[in-house]
This record gives sequence, C-alpha cells and structure tokens, in this order.
Amino acid sequence: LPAWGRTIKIGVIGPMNFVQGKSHWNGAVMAAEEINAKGGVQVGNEKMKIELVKADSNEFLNVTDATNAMERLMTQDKVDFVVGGFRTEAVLPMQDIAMDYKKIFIGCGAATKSLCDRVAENYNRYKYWFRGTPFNDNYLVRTSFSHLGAGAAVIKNELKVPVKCAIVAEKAAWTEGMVKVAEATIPKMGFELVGVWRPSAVATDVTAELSAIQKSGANLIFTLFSSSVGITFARQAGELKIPALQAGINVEAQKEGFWEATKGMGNYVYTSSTYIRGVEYSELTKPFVEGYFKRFGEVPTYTADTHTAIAEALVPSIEAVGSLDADKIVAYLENREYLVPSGKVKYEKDAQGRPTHDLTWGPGYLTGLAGQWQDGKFVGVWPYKWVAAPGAPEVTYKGMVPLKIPPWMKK
Amino acid sequence: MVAAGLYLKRFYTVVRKEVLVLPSRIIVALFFIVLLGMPLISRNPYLIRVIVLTSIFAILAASWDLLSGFTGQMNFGHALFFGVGAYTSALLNIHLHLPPWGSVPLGAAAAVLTGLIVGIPCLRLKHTYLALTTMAFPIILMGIVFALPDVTGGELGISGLQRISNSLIGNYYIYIVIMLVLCTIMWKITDSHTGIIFHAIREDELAVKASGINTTRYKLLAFCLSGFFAGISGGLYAHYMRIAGPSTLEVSMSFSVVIWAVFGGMATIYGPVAAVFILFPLLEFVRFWPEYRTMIFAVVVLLILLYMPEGLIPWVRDKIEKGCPRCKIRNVATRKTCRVCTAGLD
Amino acid sequence: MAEPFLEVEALSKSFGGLQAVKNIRFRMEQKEILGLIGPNGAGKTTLLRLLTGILKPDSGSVRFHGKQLVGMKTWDIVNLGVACTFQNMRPFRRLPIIANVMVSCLSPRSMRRGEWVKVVEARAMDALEFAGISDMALEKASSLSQGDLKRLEVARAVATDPELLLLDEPFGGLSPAETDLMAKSIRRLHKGGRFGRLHSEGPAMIIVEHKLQQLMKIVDRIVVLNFGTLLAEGTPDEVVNNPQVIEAYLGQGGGQ
Amino acid sequence: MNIIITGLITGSMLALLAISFSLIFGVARIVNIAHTAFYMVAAYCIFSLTGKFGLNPVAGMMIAVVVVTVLGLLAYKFLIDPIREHEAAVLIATIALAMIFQEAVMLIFTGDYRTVSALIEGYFIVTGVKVFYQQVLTFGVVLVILGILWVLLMKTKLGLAIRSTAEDREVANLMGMNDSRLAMITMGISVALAGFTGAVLAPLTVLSPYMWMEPLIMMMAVVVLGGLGSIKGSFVAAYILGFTEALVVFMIPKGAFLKGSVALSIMILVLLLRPEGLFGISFEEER
Amino acid sequence: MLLEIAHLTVRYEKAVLINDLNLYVDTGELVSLVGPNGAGKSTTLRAISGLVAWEREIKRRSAGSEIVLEGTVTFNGERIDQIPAHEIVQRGLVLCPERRRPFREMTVLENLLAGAYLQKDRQKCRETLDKVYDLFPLLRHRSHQIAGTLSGGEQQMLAIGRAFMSDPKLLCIDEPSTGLAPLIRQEVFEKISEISRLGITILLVEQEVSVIFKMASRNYVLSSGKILAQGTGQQLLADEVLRKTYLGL
Ligand SMILES: Nc1ncnc2c1ncn2[C@@H]1O[C@H](COP(=O)(O)OP(=O)(O)OP(=O)(O)O)[C@@H](O)[C@H]1O
Ligand SMILES: Nc1ncnc2c1ncn2[C@@H]1O[C@H](COP(=O)(O)OP(=O)(O)OP(=O)(O)O)[C@@H](O)[C@H]1O
Ligand SMILES: [Mg+2]
Ligand SMILES: [Mg+2]
Repeated sequence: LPAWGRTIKIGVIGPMNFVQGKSHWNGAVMAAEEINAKGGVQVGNEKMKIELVKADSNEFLNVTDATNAMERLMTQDKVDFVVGGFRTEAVLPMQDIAMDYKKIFIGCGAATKSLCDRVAENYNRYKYWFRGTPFNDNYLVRTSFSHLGAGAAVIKNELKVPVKCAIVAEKAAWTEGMVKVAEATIPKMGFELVGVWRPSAVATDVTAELSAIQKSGANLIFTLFSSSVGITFARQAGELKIPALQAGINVEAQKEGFWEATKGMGNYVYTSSTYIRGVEYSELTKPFVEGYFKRFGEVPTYTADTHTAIAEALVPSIEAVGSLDADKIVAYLENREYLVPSGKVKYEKDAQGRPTHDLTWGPGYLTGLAGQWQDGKFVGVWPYKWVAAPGAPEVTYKGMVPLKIPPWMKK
Repeated sequence: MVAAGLYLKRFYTVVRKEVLVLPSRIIVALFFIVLLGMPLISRNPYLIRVIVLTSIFAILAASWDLLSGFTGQMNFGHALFFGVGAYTSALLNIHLHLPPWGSVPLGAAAAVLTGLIVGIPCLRLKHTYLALTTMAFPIILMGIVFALPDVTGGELGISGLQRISNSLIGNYYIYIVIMLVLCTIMWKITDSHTGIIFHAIREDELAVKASGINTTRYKLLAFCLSGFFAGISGGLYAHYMRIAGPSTLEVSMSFSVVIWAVFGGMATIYGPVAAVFILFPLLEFVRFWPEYRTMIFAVVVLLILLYMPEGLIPWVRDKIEKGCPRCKIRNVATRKTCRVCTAGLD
Repeated sequence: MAEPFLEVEALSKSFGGLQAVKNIRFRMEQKEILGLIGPNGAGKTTLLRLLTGILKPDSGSVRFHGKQLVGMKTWDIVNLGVACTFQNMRPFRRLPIIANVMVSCLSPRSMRRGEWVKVVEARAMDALEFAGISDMALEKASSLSQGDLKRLEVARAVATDPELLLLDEPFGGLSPAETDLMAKSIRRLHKGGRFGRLHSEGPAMIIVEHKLQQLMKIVDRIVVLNFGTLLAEGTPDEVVNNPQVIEAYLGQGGGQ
Repeated sequence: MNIIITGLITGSMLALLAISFSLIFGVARIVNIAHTAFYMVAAYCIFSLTGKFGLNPVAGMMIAVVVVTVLGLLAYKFLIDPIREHEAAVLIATIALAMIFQEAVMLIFTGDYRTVSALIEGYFIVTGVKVFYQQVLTFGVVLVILGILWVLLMKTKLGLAIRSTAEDREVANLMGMNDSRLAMITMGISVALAGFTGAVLAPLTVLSPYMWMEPLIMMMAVVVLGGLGSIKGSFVAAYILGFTEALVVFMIPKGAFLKGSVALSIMILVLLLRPEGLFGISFEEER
Repeated sequence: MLLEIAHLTVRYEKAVLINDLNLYVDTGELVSLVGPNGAGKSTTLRAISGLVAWEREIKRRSAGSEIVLEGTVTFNGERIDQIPAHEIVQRGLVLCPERRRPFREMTVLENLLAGAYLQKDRQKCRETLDKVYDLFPLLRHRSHQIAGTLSGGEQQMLAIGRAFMSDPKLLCIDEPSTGLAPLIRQEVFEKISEISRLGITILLVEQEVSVIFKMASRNYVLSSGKILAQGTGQQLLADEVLRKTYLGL
C-alpha cells in the first residue's frame, strides 16, 4: 500500500432519513470506495485518501437543522468540499454558509435556477458553488416538452385523433413556473389544452381530479409530480382506467418500488428520468448504473450523482491542479468539459457572458432520459429518434425501445 | 473615584443580599456571565451558531409562555408570529433595503398586528378550542404564501437578506444581548400587575371581568406582546439565516415551541428559556447518531416529563429550594428556618 | 332634579322558552340596603347579572346615576362602581388568596396611578381583613372551605371600591356565628369609613339571601321576586307579613 | 356528484377520526396528538401483514386493530396515565409519542411511500362518475361504526359514565364510576377506532411515516367546529369540511392545494359566530 | 354500628385538617355534624367516602402536595378506608358533596341517571326517579335543561336528588340547605327526616343548628378538626359556652 498523505474530507449533506439523502450518501460512498481502491487521489506528489463525512440536513422537516449541519461540516469536521442538498429553501442558506468558508459546494438535488444566478451576480462570493445535478428548471421544462411531444406523436399516429392535453401539477414551487410555461406552450405545440389541476403534493385521493379530467376528454396528461401524489395519481388513474397517457415528470415513478407501490396500476406511466438500466448515454453509464445496482440493489436516481460530483468533477480537477486550493480548482473546473455517466458536462455562461456554473443542456451534452413502465419493467423510451432542432441529427441512446400507449385508450 | 467605589459597594451588597441567597438566582447570574463571556473561551463558529440560534428560539419559547403559560390561551400556532416577523423583515430588507435594525422592529410590529387579527376572533374561544383553532392560522397563511409566489417566493422563500453584523463575535453579542434583554423584559412583565391579571384570566375569565378588569384588552395585550417578541425572534432568525421561508410557518415549528415551553415549565418564562438551551443543543449533540436523532429527542422529552410533569425547571427548583410554609418566601433547601420570617421549614 | 341612584325600568330576560325576569322595575336610594328575596329560580341571580352586564337583557333599562348600564361591558359597569359576587363561588383556584383580591384592586376604579405592588397588596390585605380571612392570605384559594370561599367573594367585591354592592347569598354556607359576624361587617361597611387602607364611601347594597333572620337585621327595604316578577316591596315587617310572600316563599312559620 | 362522493368519503374518515379523538378528550381531557399516529401504525401494520407475510387483508385488518389497541393501552398506562393531572405535559407526551411512532416506522419501513392493495378491486359507474368499490365499502363500514358509537355513547350507561367523568371526575367517583378504568376503556375504544380508520383507509391512501400530520389538523378542525365533546357536532362538521374540500377541488382546480386553508378558514368563520362550535354547549354569561 | 370512624387524621402537607377524630353512626340514626367554617366537616365526609384517598392517589402520581390519611373507617363491619371511592358507593355509602357540583353540561335527567349508575334494575331506577321528582317537582319541569344553567337552589335540589338516586344505605349530605328558599328548606328537612324514618341512615352536615338539633338523634360538634362535644340537641344546647362560641345561638 502506498503511504497515505492527508485525507481529503468531503461532506455529504442531505436528508439522510429520506431516499434523496440516502442516494446522496450511496453515490458518494461508491465514488469514494472506487477512488480509494485505485489508490486515492494524486495531489502533486502525494496520494490522498477520500474520507466522507455524513451530515443529516433533515431539511424536509427543519431548515434550521440543515444550516446547522452545514456549519458543523465547515467548522467542526473541517471538510474540504461539500456535495448534496435538496430542498431549495434549505440549499439557499446552506450555500451561503459554504461560501462564507470558501468551500466548493456541488449541489446535487435542487433544480432552482436562482442558485446559479447568484454566481453570475456575485462571482467572487458564489463562485464556489457548482450545479452537479439536475439541470436547471428551465431545461427541465424543455425536456419535459420533448417527452410530451413524443407521447403526443404516438397518440396521433395510433389513434388518429387530435391531442387533448391536461396539465396536472402538484402544488409546489418548482411546478409554478413550469405550469405557466406549459399553459403557453401546449397550444403552440398544436394540442388542445383542456385544463389545469393542482392537487396537493401529498394528496391521497385524486379521484375528483381524475373524474374531471376524464370528463374533459383529455387523452394526454402532462404530469408534474415529485411527491407521493405521483403514486396516488398513477394508481387511481390505472384503477379507473382513465383513457389518457401520463407523460412528464413523476419522480416516484422513477423508482424501482413504483410498480409495487401502485400494485401494477402504474402501467404505461411515462416519465423523465436520469438513469435506467440498459440505457447508456456514454461509456461511463453502464459501469456506474450496474455498479450501483450491484452495490445497493437499486437503480441510481439523480441525487446519486454525488458520485459524478466526486469522481468526475472534483477528483480529476484536484489531480489536474495538483492542490486542494479551492480558487485554483474553481478556475480549472469551470472551464472544463468532461464526460459523466449521464452525458457530458459543460458549465454555462449567462447572456452577458458571466459564468453561472450551471449545466449545459442539449444533444451532445446533458439531455436526461424518459422511461415508461411497460408490464412491470421500467424501460427507456426517450430520446428515441429525437430531433432536437430541425436539421439536427437524430438522437437515440443505446437500449431505447418505442413508447406505448395504454391499450384501454384504443377502445 | 469615590463614587465608583460606593457604587461598587452597593452592587456588591445587592449581589450578596439578593443574588447569593438563592441557588436559582446564582444559576441565572452564572448563565448571564457564561453567555456573555463565551467568546473568551471559545470562538468556534459552529458553537457560536448553535448558541445564537438557541437564543433566537429562547425568545420565541418565552414569548409563547407569556401568552399561553400565563393567560392560559394555548397557542398551537405560534409559528404564525414567527413567520410573520420573518417574512416582514425579509420583504422590507429585500425590497426597501431597510437595514436590520429597521426591518426587525417593523417585522415585530407586523407580528403585533397579526396578534390583533388573530386575537380578536380568538377572544371568545377558550382552552382547547383556542388551542386547536390557533393551529389553523399558520396553515392558512402558508396557503397564502404559496398562492402568492411572486411576493413571497413561494416554497423558496425570500433569500439573500442582509446580516445584522458581519463579524462573528459582533453578531454573537448582538443576538445574545437582545435575547437576555428581551427575556428579562418578559419576565418583568409577568412579575408585574399585568402578570397577576394574566394568571387570573387563565383561572376564570368571568370572575376577572367582574373584578372590573377589561379582559378583552388584557387578552389582546397578551396576544400583541407575545406577537411582538415572537416577531422579533422571527426577524432575527430571518436575518441570521438570511432567508425567510415557509418552514418558519410549519406545524412542526409550532409544536417545537410548545414542547420547549412545557418541557421547561410553563408560566415561568425562565423555564422555556432554559428548556431551549437544553433541548436545542441536545438535538445538535446527538448528530453523531443521525438515524436516531428525533427518536432520542422524543424519548428524552417523554422520560423527563414522566418524572417531572410540571416541567424540568420547576422540578429542579423544588429540589434546591423550598417555600416557607408561613410567608411563602423561597429558601435554600438545606436551611432549617426561613430566611425572612424564621419559621421552621420542616 | 337629581338623578335617581339606581333605576331599573321594565327589565326582561328570557332563556329559551323560560322567562326568568319579567318586566321588573324598581328604584333605590344611595343610602339604602335593599334585600332581594324570592323562591329558588325566581330570577334573583339573573337580575343581579343583568345589572352588572354579565347577562344582556332582552329589553328594559338600568340607570345608575342616570347612566344607562344596559349594553355596557361588565368591567365598565364595575368601574362605575357596581360590584357583584357570584352565587357559585368563582375563585382563581391556583392563585394565592391575596392575589385573588389584588386583581380587584388592580381595576382602574380601585387602582391609583403608579401604585406599587406593595401598596396594592396592602389594600388587598385590608379587604381580606374585612372578610375575616386575612390569616390565610398566602394559601392557594383551592384550599378554602365553602364558607371561606364565600368570604373571599365578598372581599373581592369590596376591593373594587364599589358604590353599589350586589351580594348574592353572602351568608350561604356560613355558620350562624359567622353569619352574624359577616352581617355586622356588612353594616359597618355600609356606614362607611376606613378599613385600613381601604376607604369606603358606604356603598348602597342589594343583598340576595335566603337566611331571612339575619337579612332582616341589616336591610332597610325588601323586594320580593317570584317567577321573574315583582311580588312585593316594602320594609322587612311589611314583607314578612304579606300573605302572598308567605305563601310563595316563607311558608308557615318560615324564616323565623 | 363527484363532489358528493369525495365529500362523503373524506367526511366519513374525518368523522371517524374526530369522534374517536374527542372520545378520549371527553373523558380524560387528553388532547391526544398521537391519535393519527396510531392510525398510521395501523396502516403500516396492514402493509407488513398483507404485503410481507401474505396474510388475508381482512385478517390483517383485525390484527392491526388489535395491535394498535394494545399499543395504545400500553402507551396510556405507562406514559400518559402517570402524568394525567398535567394537561400540558400530557400534550407534549403525546406529541413525543407521535414522533416516536414516526421514527420507529421510519426505521423499520424507511421513508418510502407504500401502498396497500384494496379489499375489493374495481369500480362502478354512477351518473358517469367512477366510484371504487373500496370507497363504497369504506363508507359503509364507517357509517356502521358511527352508528354503533352513537348508540354506545348516547344510549348506554357507559356513555353516560364517560360523559360524567369528563365533567367532574371527583363527583363521578361518588356515583360509583371508576374514573381510571373508564379512562382506560375509552382510551382503548378511541385508539381501536383510530386503528380501524387506518385499517379501512390504508388501501385508499399512500403510506408514509409522515402521513399522520395531514389528517391531524383536519381532525382537530372537525372536533372544534362540531363542538368539543359533541358527537353529533363532529359528525356534521366532518361532512361540512369534507364537502368544503371537495368543492374547492372542483371549483378552483388550480387552487386545489388551498383546500386545507379554505376549510380551516370556514372553521374560523363559524367559530366567530358560535365560539362553542356548532353543537357545543355554552353558557351565555361566559361569552 | 353502621359506620365507625376511629382515630381519623387528615393532613394536607403540614396543615392538619382532621385530628384524631372518633365518630360512629348506628343503623337508622340521623346524626348531625356541626361546627364553624373550616372546622373540617366536609373533609370528614370526604374522607369517609374515599375522596381524600382518591385525591391523595392523584397528588401522589403527579408529585404534588402530600396528603396523609390515617385511622380506620368501618362501614357495615367492613373496613372501607382502604378501598377506592367508587367501591364504597357500591356498598351503600353515598355522599352528596358540598357546593352542589352538578355535571354542568349534562341535562337534569342525565344528571339524575348518572346518580343511578350502579342501579342495575331499570324499573327500580324509574321508581326512584319518580320519588325524586315528587320531592322536587321543580326538577321534573326542568328535566331537559342543562344543569349548569339552573339557579343555585335548583342545583342544590338536583344534587340531593342525584344522591338519592344511588339508593344508599348511609347517606351523607353536606350542607343541603344552603341556597334554598325557606319554604323548600323546610320541605327538604322534612323529606330528610322522612327518608330517615324509612330506614336510611343519614349523616348530615349543617349550619342550621336550631332545626337540625330537633331532627337528629345525636349531634357532633366539630372544631379545628376535633370533636368538641356530642349528644342530643338538648344536651348540647344546655352548654352555655358551646352555644355561644360554636353554635352562635
Ligand atoms: N343560562 C340559562 N339558560 C336557561 N335557563 C336559565 C339560565 N340561567 C338561569 N336560568 C333559569 O332561570 C331561572 C332563574 O334563575 P336564577 O339563577 O336567577 O334564580 P335565583 O332566583 O337566583 O334562584 P336561587 O335562589 O335558587 O339561586 C331558573 O329557573 C333557571 O333555571
Ligand atoms: N386542599 C387543602 N389544602 C390545605 N388545606 C385545606 C385543603 N382543603 C381544605 N383545607 C382546610 O381545611 C379546613 C377544613 O375544611 P373543610 O372544607 O372540611 O371545612 P368545613 O368544616 O366543611 O367548612 P365549611 O363550613 O366552610 O364548609 C379549612 O380550614 C381549609 O382551609
Ligand atoms: Mg341565585
Ligand atoms: Mg364544608
């Protein structure tokens, strides 16, 4: 064994009692194990081992707790880097604390764009913040519309009827802007918008909404769910055999347990996702997804991209600059373009050319995926022969299958 | 020089006659000294942060006690005042660029107003009705917050607030001193005429009315005072966290306040303060065992209450001091005779 | 012409179908002690509660020094100088007895500006002295016996420094010896003067009582209620010998 | 029509929870914050019994109710009864209890959302609205239970005793009522009902360790709106709030998340007019 | 002897409420207990009926003030100072407490029925109810009124009626005449002696010494928790000092 120099301490902060936090931790553990097994991080002429510090932010329940956890990471545990974070209301003050101590904080959960706007507006203070995952809410909308378009195309092809679209979005901040955009965009896409429903994020009964949707004649439902209502909605829609295809975002449907949770009623639910077994964005995807699956018995969700943040973003940069100096790493990292399991990372600049440390979206970079539950299996269905812009090359990742519509829609 | 000496002597006499005679007073004095001298011992930012947040919540818990412990108007929605204070100071700071010393008092003023608005419908409610009804207010406000994301930032809250002071120690002293001063004021209020009337209202409101006291005014006063102090703590919190979000309005926040206050001992002011200083750091302390944190917290609260149902502090106080059966003055538990009326203590 | 001290006009109150007080009218003078008697459920307590604003009358008026009391809040009425006791004692159970009385001393009427706690306490003590329970001043009110609670009620009312004192069964539950003492104190209070720091102008009183023997000794005039209406009115002797009163209330040989 | 069905279901559930909650409040003046936590425990019990051990759902339901009742009685005996004289302490104890249940469930089942399969699958259509059999079943069962409760409380001596102890424990003792045993029995009934509610409702909702929070507040709102201690009141109020929620969802679909706020506002409005709740008893002089 | 109290002592923390009290009541007797306010009359009745022990139990659990209860109470040949209050009622010793204490939020009828809680026989229950209504016709008219809204005297009637409902062997009544109008008071005393003549033993605490001494077979005078004197009314009235200082006659 080589003689270890000092260790690199990386704080992993997240709601550890919840899936999101668990994935944060799992991803990080996997990265640390891989790197340490390879002999650690080469910093200058020293080999350094990675040491993870777990911090439970408890941010869903208590924002104060989250900031305390961050402060503790900074001052008690004296970590060198931090990855994680989920609920925006908590990530904002956590970000502030990390910036106070000039520590690099790679966010792995909160989608809000304003986190990166801060970098553009006050670069010197906020430059230590990087977005790790997911891409920001604007892009989230764009992909979702692509998914919606793909779904609509299938409906049009198979049923030969005009597409009538309903929007069902849980009541939460992240859906706020998306609903507005969707209301404007859907008619432009050539579909009829039949209504918008906003159930509570933890509603346990949406039959009222479902009946109304069915009455409106919708055959495509644009869903925006991140919480338990995703299960309720999919399950009750399946039970009632509502003749419409659910497309959009349903975080619960990205998980393995979805089939069981809906008792199979979630068949044909179609949602954006980050990783699906059998689908490959790049040569890094398969080792990561399969490795993760082997190690933890489940497919990684996007908060497990703490793995990416450590293994692809931090470590190579540290090795390249040969030091743990945050400023140097920032300067290097923000100009880097690198491959990750979910595509390729390039940090964006805003309209005035100021760096935002936000992720670039698009073919060739990060695009995300969409999958569909087809008879008990979650399979990748998008991008499938996707043309991002007129004239652009068709994109189909390895392992994709065609999208299906529920058979009961066909009468 | 001589005058200074005299003052010093007076001070010493006061300390000897009034403070050193009772262990509880000594403890309070030590508490002041330790808090004020803290930075001399350690300047660990994490520790400082925990103490500052503890102080903020101590104000909150004491303000709850002022309303609920004393007048018996169980408020299960105390987060309302906290949230209003936080949001108002945040809005003023962000949009009108008011510095904290302007925005926090105005936030408190807004909380006072809220106290009035909530207090008026609550005037006719009693006991459990009141408790359960007040629980509804923060939830309603939360609905409003979510309904107006353009103003309130919705789920994200309002972030990027100015700090009260940019220096660690400066911040510490500002918060600590504010806390000590406010809590002393609250304690003084409850020790005055007003305090007696609050107590009486808790016991039997009709009888208070028939004693010629305007109970409406006093109940609203309780709501406003409590709102004022809670609003200040909300504003301080917002400026410390640099964000005011819907988490300040959550049910769990209201519950925490009640837990703190009851755990420490209701209708004492110092009880809730002490309880926050025990329970909040406890929650930090058990971080080394993250999965069981809440569990440990709950179990500790439960066990302590099982043995000290009146609250921790009154229990401790009863152990170290006892009341004189004749003149009801408190004495050190080890004394055989009362220090004032010299009646036998056993 | 001077305003009458207390003038009750056509006062009525009903609960659901039950008319508890029907169209009552009477007057009283500043220097009077008025006895109010009547069978159980006649509406005596209700009448007192109407006077102090604890209950709102359906119709009628109450003028005190020419001032309309109907519609005023209880505390305002008390601060005008009308104090009452509760028939079913309502002490502040968990407060010391002295604090029970201090609350009354803190009412705007009784409280002088800038008075210190000590002074208020002294005045409360004097009120307790008056009622004869000062030795227990520091005990909790919950430990009082029934008779002592009655006295506490009286002490509380007296401490508001009233001009018109409404006593609802002040002798209820007192032993004969103590009833006599209480009766004497009440007379003394009515005469006016000083009770320690407590200054008494010699309030007028309305006393509701079933212990007629002692009542007769202190009242100047008696009003008899029955089923919410005025049955008789007059000097104690007149009333006691009124056949209607005997039939409805006293019974043969009752009250002696 | 939709409004009616949704309203009925929500209302019935709230009624059951609220009545069982006010039961124990009525007897022992215990504000049992953990009430809905028991409901959660029952739901999880069913989940593990039917899901993990493959038990028949009906048997699962029965066992769940028993388990919860035993749990409730133990908690009462050892944690609440000793401090019963201190209302505030009891209150906190029940909050702590709820937290402990939540954490225990979290440790055992993790925070993932879970579901339980329905007793009867499928739906039927009334006037163009799809209604699950499970909903109808739930509704029917709830009505039956409510009926039994009504008889129990209004027509039997037990009910009389329960209400007497609620008002004056000391005097109730003088009538020969054993107040501590009554409290125990009531606690048993109350918790069993909470467990039962959880059991019946489990197939209709999504289970999570935090599922106790949502119904808690609505439950309390119902109790207050109806008038503390009044069963009739809780019953009516439950349906009022249930229908309000349903109406909000239908009238302002975009504001569905506001349903709780609106329902609570209605409660406050009603209380402004009738501080003692719809069917509560009040004394005029105490207004 | 139906009831015998020997060396009863009750202390609340340091305050001695009852001090070594001895007292007995024979079957069929009407015994009265008189004395100044705060003498401990009510406390004695509460101790007999198990309420002091009950309160002690509660205080002990809540770590509140300490209550000491010593001495023996024998009822019908059985020691009852160790059994809980609700079981004492079962044995036929019933207390009508002072200050009336109706169940305020229940109707008059429900109050009365609560009194008959231990009565298994419905028919008998109805009969007793009729008796109570005959005794206090006012209650019959008010049977659906909420008890808390009754007038003071009406509440007193209700309390007595409720105690009757439990079909007692020994009825302890604490100051039944407070707040009753003379006419009713007379009637109540008559009814009490009537009940006593029916064979129900009665232990009465009263202030109306003049009336009571005529009714009771024996009387106890209590002061500061001690028995000062006992005997028939005439015997006691003969004692000048007693008459002046304690009985106020
Ligand atoms: N809030 C109420 N609701 C219904 N009835 C009431 C209410 N208050 C009083 N009553 C009824 O009104 C009548 C008058 O009651 P009130 O208390 O004035 O009697 P009282 O003359 O004081 O009798 P007592 O001498 O027994 O105290 C009684 O019959 C009583 O039952
Ligand atoms: N909980 C208590 N703690 C302390 N002292 C008490 C308590 N309860 C009663 N006492 C005292 O005990 C004494 C006896 O009270 P008790 O009620 O038995 O008197 P009583 O003879 O019934 O008087 P009354 O005629 O006024 O009803 C009183 O002096 C009272 O102050
Ligand atoms: Mg009366
Ligand atoms: Mg007595």
